Amino acid sequence: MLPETYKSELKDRLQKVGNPREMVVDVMLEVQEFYGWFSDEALEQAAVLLGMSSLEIEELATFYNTIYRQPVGKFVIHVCDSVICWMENGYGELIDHIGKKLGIGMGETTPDGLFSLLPACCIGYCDHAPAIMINKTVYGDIAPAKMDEIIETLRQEK
Amino acid sequence: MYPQVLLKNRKKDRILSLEEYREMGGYKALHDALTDESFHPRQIQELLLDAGLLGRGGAAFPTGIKMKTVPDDAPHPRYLVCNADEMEPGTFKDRVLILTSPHQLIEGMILAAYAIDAEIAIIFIRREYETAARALEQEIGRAREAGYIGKNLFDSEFDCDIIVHRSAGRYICGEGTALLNALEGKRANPRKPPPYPTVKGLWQLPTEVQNVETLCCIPHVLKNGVDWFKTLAVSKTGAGTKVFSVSGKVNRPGCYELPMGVKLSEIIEDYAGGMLPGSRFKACMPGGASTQFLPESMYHARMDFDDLKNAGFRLGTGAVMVFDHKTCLVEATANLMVFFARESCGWCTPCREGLPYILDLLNRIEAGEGEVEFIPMIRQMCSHMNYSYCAFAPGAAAPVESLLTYFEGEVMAHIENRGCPFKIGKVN
Amino acid sequence: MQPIIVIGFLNNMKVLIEIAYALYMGFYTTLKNLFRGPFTEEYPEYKRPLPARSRAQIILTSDPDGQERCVACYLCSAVCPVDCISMQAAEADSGRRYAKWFRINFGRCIFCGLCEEACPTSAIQLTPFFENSKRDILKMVYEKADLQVDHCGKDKNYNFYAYAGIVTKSAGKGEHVKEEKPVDVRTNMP
Amino acid sequence: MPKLIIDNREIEVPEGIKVIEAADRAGIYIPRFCYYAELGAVGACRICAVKFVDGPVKGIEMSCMINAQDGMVVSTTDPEARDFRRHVIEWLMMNHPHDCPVCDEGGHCLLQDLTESCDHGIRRYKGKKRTYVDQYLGPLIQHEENRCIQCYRCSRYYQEFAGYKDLGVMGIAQRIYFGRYAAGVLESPFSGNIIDLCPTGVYTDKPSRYTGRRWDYERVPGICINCSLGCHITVSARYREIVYLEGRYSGKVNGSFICDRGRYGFFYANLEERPRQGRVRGEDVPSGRAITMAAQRVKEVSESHGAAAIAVIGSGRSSLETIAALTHVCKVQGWRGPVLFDSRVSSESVRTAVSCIAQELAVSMKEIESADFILTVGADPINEAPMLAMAMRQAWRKGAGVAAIDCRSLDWPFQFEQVTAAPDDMADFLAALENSETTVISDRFVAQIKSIAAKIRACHRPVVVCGTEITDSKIIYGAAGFVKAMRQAGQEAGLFYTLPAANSYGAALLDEIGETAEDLIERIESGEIKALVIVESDLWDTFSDRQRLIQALEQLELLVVADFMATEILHRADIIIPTLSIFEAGGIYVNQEGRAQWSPPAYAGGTPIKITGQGGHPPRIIRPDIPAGDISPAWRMAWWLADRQPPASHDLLLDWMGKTFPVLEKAANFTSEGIRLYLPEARRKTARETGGRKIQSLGEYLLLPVAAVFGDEPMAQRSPCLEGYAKHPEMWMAASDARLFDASDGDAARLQLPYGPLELTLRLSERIAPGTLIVYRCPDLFWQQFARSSRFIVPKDRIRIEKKA
Repeated sequence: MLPETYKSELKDRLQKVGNPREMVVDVMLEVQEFYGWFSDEALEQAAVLLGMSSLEIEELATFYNTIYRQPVGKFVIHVCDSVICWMENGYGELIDHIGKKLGIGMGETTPDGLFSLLPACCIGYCDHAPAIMINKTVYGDIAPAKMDEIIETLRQEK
Repeated sequence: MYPQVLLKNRKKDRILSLEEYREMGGYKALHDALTDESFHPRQIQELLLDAGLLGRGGAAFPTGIKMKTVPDDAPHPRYLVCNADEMEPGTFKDRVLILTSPHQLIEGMILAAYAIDAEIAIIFIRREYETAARALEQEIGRAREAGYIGKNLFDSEFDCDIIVHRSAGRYICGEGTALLNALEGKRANPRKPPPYPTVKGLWQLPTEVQNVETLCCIPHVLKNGVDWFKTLAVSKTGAGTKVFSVSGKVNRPGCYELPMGVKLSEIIEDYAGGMLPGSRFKACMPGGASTQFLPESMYHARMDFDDLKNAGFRLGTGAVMVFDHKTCLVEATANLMVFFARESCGWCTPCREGLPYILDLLNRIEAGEGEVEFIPMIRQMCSHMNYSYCAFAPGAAAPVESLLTYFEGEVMAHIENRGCPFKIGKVN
Repeated sequence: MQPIIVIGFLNNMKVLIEIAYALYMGFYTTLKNLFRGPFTEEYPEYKRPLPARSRAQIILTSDPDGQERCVACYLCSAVCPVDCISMQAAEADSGRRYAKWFRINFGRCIFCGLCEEACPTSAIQLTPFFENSKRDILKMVYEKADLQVDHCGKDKNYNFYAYAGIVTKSAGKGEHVKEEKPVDVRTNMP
Repeated sequence: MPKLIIDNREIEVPEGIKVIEAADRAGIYIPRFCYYAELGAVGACRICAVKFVDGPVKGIEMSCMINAQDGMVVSTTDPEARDFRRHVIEWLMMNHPHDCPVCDEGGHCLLQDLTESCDHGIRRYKGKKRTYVDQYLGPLIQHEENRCIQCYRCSRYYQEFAGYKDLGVMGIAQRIYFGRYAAGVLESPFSGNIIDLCPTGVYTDKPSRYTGRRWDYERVPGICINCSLGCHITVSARYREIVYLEGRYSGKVNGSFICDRGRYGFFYANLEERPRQGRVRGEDVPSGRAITMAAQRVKEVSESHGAAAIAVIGSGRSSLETIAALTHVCKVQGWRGPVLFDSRVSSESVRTAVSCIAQELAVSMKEIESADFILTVGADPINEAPMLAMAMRQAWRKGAGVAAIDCRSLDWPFQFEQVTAAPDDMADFLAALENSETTVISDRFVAQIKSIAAKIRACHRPVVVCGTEITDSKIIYGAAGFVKAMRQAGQEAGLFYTLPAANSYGAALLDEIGETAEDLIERIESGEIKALVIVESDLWDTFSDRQRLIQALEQLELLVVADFMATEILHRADIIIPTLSIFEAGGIYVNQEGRAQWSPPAYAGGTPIKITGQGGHPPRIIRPDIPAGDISPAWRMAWWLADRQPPASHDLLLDWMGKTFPVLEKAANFTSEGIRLYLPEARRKTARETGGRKIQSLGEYLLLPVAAVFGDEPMAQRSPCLEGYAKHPEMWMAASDARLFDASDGDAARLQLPYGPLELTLRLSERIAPGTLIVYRCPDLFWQQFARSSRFIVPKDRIRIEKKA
């Protein structure tokens, strides 16, 4: 359940905007932040908060790609697979390496619930290709060694 | 070295602070425009039109004309939306611009808002640019404190507030009308004009959508004048500078502010450090994934909206993606199609179903299952993409069409060899 | 001799030869058969094998896996020029559509074969069996049980439900020939 | 008026219509999937591409997105346009499953037709097909998402047009999925329209699943009789039963759509329990014989007790022909009746409404869509006349305001403002709105009423919708007065009543006596009436005092019941005469607007093959007739009952009706839009104070049984597929009243009524008028222990609340 403080704070914000729909993406992202992913419960809570039907939220949640309607790990690794990163030398090996390092394939989550691996379209760091984004942080010029380092640091962080 | 305007005083790893921005003449244009009583907001529109400022988001529509389409008697509130949903593969100039000088964008936005008398300005930014979004929020706060944002700016009757809206991520949200639907909390399907957003946009109110780079240009045009802006360009019809985001097989990928109309060879050789060792130039996309491949014959082409258009290409966003002789363009195009096929909003048939169809054919060619009749099939389908709902599908078809036009030999080689020549060792 | 006369003579000769040949052939055939035994086939003692594609008695065949092939789509009854086919479709517990009852009135059937042509599942087929006459007209009305056979008939391979994409007990969504796994709208994949 | 040329044909069309519609008007069909006249154009499917050869627009464009303009030259057959359309179909067919033989849409599938007509014959795509998992959407609609071509018609209709939020579009790109958030019954009572809308077989009709193909059906354009609106439908029959109803376009009544009650309310016509032969004292006889026997018995009673000892009861669910025949027969024979209304209040209300409405005041349902303000008084469209709510929603979408004066907790698919008023106060509220005379109403409402009055005054085309169920004739008369006053003030005001049954209007037109079943029962009790003939009336269900009815029936010497449904009272009859349903006999029904519409017979009648064959194949018998094919329509029976000869044909009957009843003068010449029938000035009533006893004190509650969209209407109630849709016995109470009982939502309420207790679940709402108890009629509720449409006062001490566990 969402904390009451959040609910009341949100109600205040909603009252300020003309139409609660304006806030729908923000609310989805915030509720997702709280639950870790946009679970059915999160969705239904968001629907109640915004006064929309569950389906109306689902229509949007399944549209956007950073709303996770399926469980994800604590760190979601978005690996850019658009043309510039893909064209980098050693891109294929890098992807294989990440998969092996984490022991999962694209779209999967590690059993410890720490990492999820998802492909992403160009994340706008083509000058540092290949680039990845973990949660909201972007890492550029990724090579297998650097990737290992990042993963290890995050493991420590958890 | 060409004069730097937008990226002038670019600091390494940090943004230009409000003070620094002010020192270099920032917010002067805004101050002058709002305090000079003889200066009418409409004059901004005229100035931008005279300066020949074209939309830098890819469509190259004259900014002044777009502003003029907001009717004088249009209802309020009016909106100005800054499109920072930069998701085109290869494009990252908006990120660099925001992270160089957020105040330049803020000033440009307030001026653009003033020109159409808009009270609410929204920055629609993609989620991957969280750093940029935070920087903007912080600097908007500072600008508000400094009195550049808010009510009765410079004691005029003009109010303007800026809001940062984070997208939850989809390429189509960068399409001007789809962006409006996204802001309204609807599925981001594009809208079909008429009515144009400048007449009935966000919440059916007049809304002007402009690209980050376009907005950044506005203060400079106002400050330094129309003629100065025109002389920045080195081509006949171009005006101003262009921020090129160079990526791919070059030594120094990155953002370079160069005059409109600079030669492609110059960008690659003089600024991006030339091709990678052992690589030869084969092709280049001049403006992101939705533009045509420039073949080697265009290596010395002038990078200007009109020049490229006359040659049958599009400058787009100025995202120069360089491909070398070792890259299989069929596979690269298939990679682009994967992107377009999964980012289609699913609204109209050619885009939703036609792009996966073309992708399937490309994949088959790449995998060695290609047939000669695939080529006319792809050509015909690509030409039909022009009749889709928005500009997404024609953009997606552009690289494929140019692949078949300029690199038909490479495609045929795939078909004849029943496989990718790069993989089965027929090239190198 | 003048050339014209020569041609006339030759032409006449040709006619004469033709006449003589015709006479010879006629007598030859008669003479040839004069001493041969009777050629009548003793029907019904002897039944001449008919080509497999002869159009007579209609059957309802089975799928290669032995299940009922007819999906009661009503196409045969629609195409039938004499309206001799009637049926009622229904849904079986297995999820398959089948004919609850299926009737062909052979009193009316003209064995034109259009039903077979129209059948999208190869269920209804015409067979060479033609000995179908009854004294009682109502006995010419065949019900489903009279029409069903436990083999595939002429089409040994086709199994409609392997392609249709319909959920039945034997296959779910995405488990048929040339089908992707069902779409998951909630997937995290882009 | 722009003039344009489409395929060499010049056509002049009104300003502002799209090229695709202009082509329709010229008789040129341009392919379409997403475009649907009533949903408008969105340009999603791209199949309507045509070439603009000359004029203001050039090149290939979507004909649904371009307005027809002067000087356009359009070619639909241009090779480039055709090639593009062929590609669109190819793209749509990439993933379409190969299941046409088992798809119910096959045979009337738009996708099938356009695939053929757009020249896509051979599959070139070599990839795999996309599949989807389907959802359970309730007992009415079958979902098969594999077949979807993403035209967005269903979600646009469901959310935008109908205003419900539980079906929509999910996913993106090739993952687009149309369905619900979670599997479950669709919430909208207008959900069935997505079956008609879907251009292919994603949504198909579940009750008629696999029943047959369109080409095998006997199809006629019919009229729906499940409420008083008279929506246009297409009726499909096969093997002597009705299999399927769908919406039929009407530019005056319903547009393209119908409600689920109408769509699925026809199953009474197929039921095995339907009377299919006559029955005399428990013995089956041919139906003609039953009529002769009944005529003979009636004659005997007439001889021994006089003609006035015979009474006839009819109802608003009979056709105008039947009501006219009964009226005529009673008149010439000297019998009593026909009594066409059950209770005095309902008779009074309906007759007042019919007397108030006039051609210049009446608005059609389609016209409501262009109203700019709608005021409802004691009307609950969604439950009483569902499609009216759809029409009101369209008006609201175009910006019209909606206000309701009602005592119920109204739940409509659009925004409206409710003035919560007890039935006794509604007339005062209406007067206050009209005259700005607010002294008669409670201070609490003055501001609200004033603001609504101001809004109505500012409008050009306001419409007043007035119910006849919980209102009395004063309110009904007041509504007409208000409309007249507005018209005098220069507004184009319209008046719209909702009536209880499909032909209540027709009944009121012909009913000059105004007697009710209540009056008749009194006469039976006094011994005045000895024989009763009930024709197509559900007296058992509709008469409010069942104990009294049973006793009265026992006093009769003869009870003849003629009906096409196995009503409860049918089983108590001495003689049963089967009659034909509207689908077999056809009939004229006059809707609430005064529009008399003819619904032709869909099939010849007779016992369905499903019954004669007991589910299996039809019996193999050669017989010259149809089983149970000898039943005659009720109007014929009426004449035979009086031992007279009816008009020989339906045409002659219409002639006769026109000559015999001045009010039906126009009946002989029907048009497809129907004819408008109104009472002549001479027969109009003036207002008079009626209605039940007013609530005296705080200790009394007014109990009102009211209509429910499902489970109430006698015919639709018999549809097995709608069983789950009926409400459970509930009693709605004002939240403020509930505090007096210390009751909360969901508690069990027990009402001690004269003949026993009534158990109900208590529901609370702020919008129920204090002092009012609302009970939605439903099959599980034996509400006949209190009065229908009439006022029933329950003292406070008769209400007991038990807390829920």
